[in-house]
Amino acid sequence: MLSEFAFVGVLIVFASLLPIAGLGFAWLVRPKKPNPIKKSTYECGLETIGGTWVQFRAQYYIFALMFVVFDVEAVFLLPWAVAYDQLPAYALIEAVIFIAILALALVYAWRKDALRWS
Amino acid sequence: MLTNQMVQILVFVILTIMTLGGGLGVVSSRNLFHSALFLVLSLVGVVGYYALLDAGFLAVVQLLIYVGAIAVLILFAIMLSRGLMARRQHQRNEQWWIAALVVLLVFVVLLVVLGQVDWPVADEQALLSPNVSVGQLGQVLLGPYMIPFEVISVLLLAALVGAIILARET
Amino acid sequence: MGIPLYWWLAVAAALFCLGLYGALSRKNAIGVLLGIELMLNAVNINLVVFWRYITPQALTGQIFAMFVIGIAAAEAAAGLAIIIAAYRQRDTVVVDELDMMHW
Amino acid sequence: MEATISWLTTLIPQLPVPTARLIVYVVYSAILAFAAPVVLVVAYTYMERKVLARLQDRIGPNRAGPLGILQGLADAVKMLTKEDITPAKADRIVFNLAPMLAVVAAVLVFAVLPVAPGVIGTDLKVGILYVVAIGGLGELAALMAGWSSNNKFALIGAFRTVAQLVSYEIPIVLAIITVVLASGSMQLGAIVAAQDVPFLFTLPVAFLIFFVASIAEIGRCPFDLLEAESEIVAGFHTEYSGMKFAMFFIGEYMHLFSAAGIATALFLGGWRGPGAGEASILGVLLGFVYFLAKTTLLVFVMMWVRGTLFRIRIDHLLDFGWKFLVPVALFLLVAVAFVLKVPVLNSPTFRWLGMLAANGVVILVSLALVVLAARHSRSAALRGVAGVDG
Repeated sequence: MLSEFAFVGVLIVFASLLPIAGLGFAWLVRPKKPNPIKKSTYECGLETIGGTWVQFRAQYYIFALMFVVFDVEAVFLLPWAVAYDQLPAYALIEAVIFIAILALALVYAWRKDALRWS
Repeated sequence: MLTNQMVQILVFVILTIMTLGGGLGVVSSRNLFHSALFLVLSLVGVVGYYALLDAGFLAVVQLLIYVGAIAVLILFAIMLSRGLMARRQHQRNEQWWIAALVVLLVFVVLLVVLGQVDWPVADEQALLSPNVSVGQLGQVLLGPYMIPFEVISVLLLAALVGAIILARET
Repeated sequence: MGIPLYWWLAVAAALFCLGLYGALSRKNAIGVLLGIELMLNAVNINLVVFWRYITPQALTGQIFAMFVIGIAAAEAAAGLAIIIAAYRQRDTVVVDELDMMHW
Repeated sequence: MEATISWLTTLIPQLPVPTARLIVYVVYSAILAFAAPVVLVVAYTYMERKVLARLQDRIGPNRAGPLGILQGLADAVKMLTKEDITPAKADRIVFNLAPMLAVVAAVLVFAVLPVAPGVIGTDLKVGILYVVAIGGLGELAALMAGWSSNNKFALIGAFRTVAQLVSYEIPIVLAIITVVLASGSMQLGAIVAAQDVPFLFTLPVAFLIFFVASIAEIGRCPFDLLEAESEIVAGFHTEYSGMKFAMFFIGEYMHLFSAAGIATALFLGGWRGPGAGEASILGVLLGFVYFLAKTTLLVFVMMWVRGTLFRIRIDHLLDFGWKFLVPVALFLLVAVAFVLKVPVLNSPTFRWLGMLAANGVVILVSLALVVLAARHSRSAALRGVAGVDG
């Protein structure tokens, strides 16, 4: 009994050989003449002022949050969608309730302006 | 000649190195961002475990939710709390060695206890053909587990509402 | 399955203990959360292993693992939001310094 | 794949089946991981330049070889011989891992792409969810690249890229659930087999949502904010040069192909067409030709879009995803689920017509709502102006 993922395993090995081969070959043929100016951080030729860790807006986090919630809901909807033809009619109602609660989350975020990029 | 069992054991060993090595990185790395990346490594190992255990749907769900969603959320949160990265502070609290002792004790006890239990392993025939498809999962999810199924969406709604209230800039 | 059940249980126990150590020893709240994620995963491995070895015809193990993953997502979302809010209020995420609950 | 394995074992009878399987897997993996990326990148960059040039009334590459056909080769040599700079302040290990992860993630999608009848790496039972899940590794690569560069532009670029990717993944997943609902399977082979009438005709709204969101997922114009040179230099790969930059570039073009390929499998009937089938070598080849033709057509449309539309602003981009695509996709999902449970629609033809009708209703209702909302906001704006004047 061989897992259906066996091919994915073989492919991972080969897929990681591709960048290794590419980078390795480039390492052989490319010029290597580093100097401090080349290795400085790119900022239109000027040195970076202050640290890289400027304060980011929590807005980014809210989008990631919405994504996590919808992703989990999608994972629970997929078995429903696969089994849908074998399920009795009330499965539609169950799923509609599920999706309605999901839509409620979207409406809440929308009303609270959490989705606005200001 | 490679037998099926040898391949399975080889894969198991590689995945264990990934999972436990990643876990070790999570708790020992001084840089939080590296910690989170080690967590991803560990979780990808768990994806492999599920694939090896013939739980294909769970393997992909683990990859989607943990690696694709939760890990991104954690990395965002780390980047949002800016000063953490720059400050090279101690990552361990003062009681870490007590924690280490306790955890070591727990581990030894677990190993001994798990070894003594006589697990009611299913018979050979049942082990060969684990009989679970995504369609069956769906039927059970909308049948006997209907209430938890709906509750999950309520839970997620609650988590979202709470998190938006907390994380919004006022 | 070519792998003894005990190996799986030992690996899950090791992962759980690593997570426990992380959750107990980290100063940083996000570090604590990472440890908790490891522990949840160890539990999930056990659920799937028990399904595979002991009740391969029943679906309970997989369904439970799915619920655990869903709950872990909700936990991470809310937990990280609390950490971000605490960071904004107190400019720290060191657990020992976050003591606004006991006044 | 199974057909090839049994063919190999009949060709060399003393070959055990596991060994034959390993040989077939290794050969197909090598094709997917080495030949396919090189051919795809060379062919599609050439095509893109030519198409864009025509759209802009130019000629495009015409120096290297006849009709500039060797331009891709010239670029490859240039990439290889470029100096590769790692910034002094970068986190070296993560900085080097990020481009590798980007390429690996792009290759892994190919494993479940049904390119011809019976030719698919592994027809996973959860194939389409696997494609979405692998996409998450791309987000991770972007975050790793942006963080490890230790550069503000790269970091902001990574943030924006990931915000965009996660926002458009949801409409994609919802459109996929609609297709799964209609075909009753997540297996790509089964989804192709279910399309006696391609889902493009029975679920056109799902196709549009999927296609538009796919363009955003691969970060092409009009959703190419991450390469907004005037704002954030070159996005998360600002600090990358030489071969490491080429890795991101290769990954991007492979994503272009796999996005079009998945759309073909989900909505255009995959390799299906007159004469294609698993029975004969000719049928398989014909199927491969149909698949390539349909996929290239979709790629062409994406290039056409790039040559025609302008870049949209990030707030509009996120609004479009969350406030338009997601609600429409949810509505569509419910409408299609409803139609499939109507008892009268039991025969296949009625099922298709019913789904089409559901799509029509969704289009009409959402357009009406958009028009109403636009009118509302316009009159609100007018009232605001009048208030200031009065």
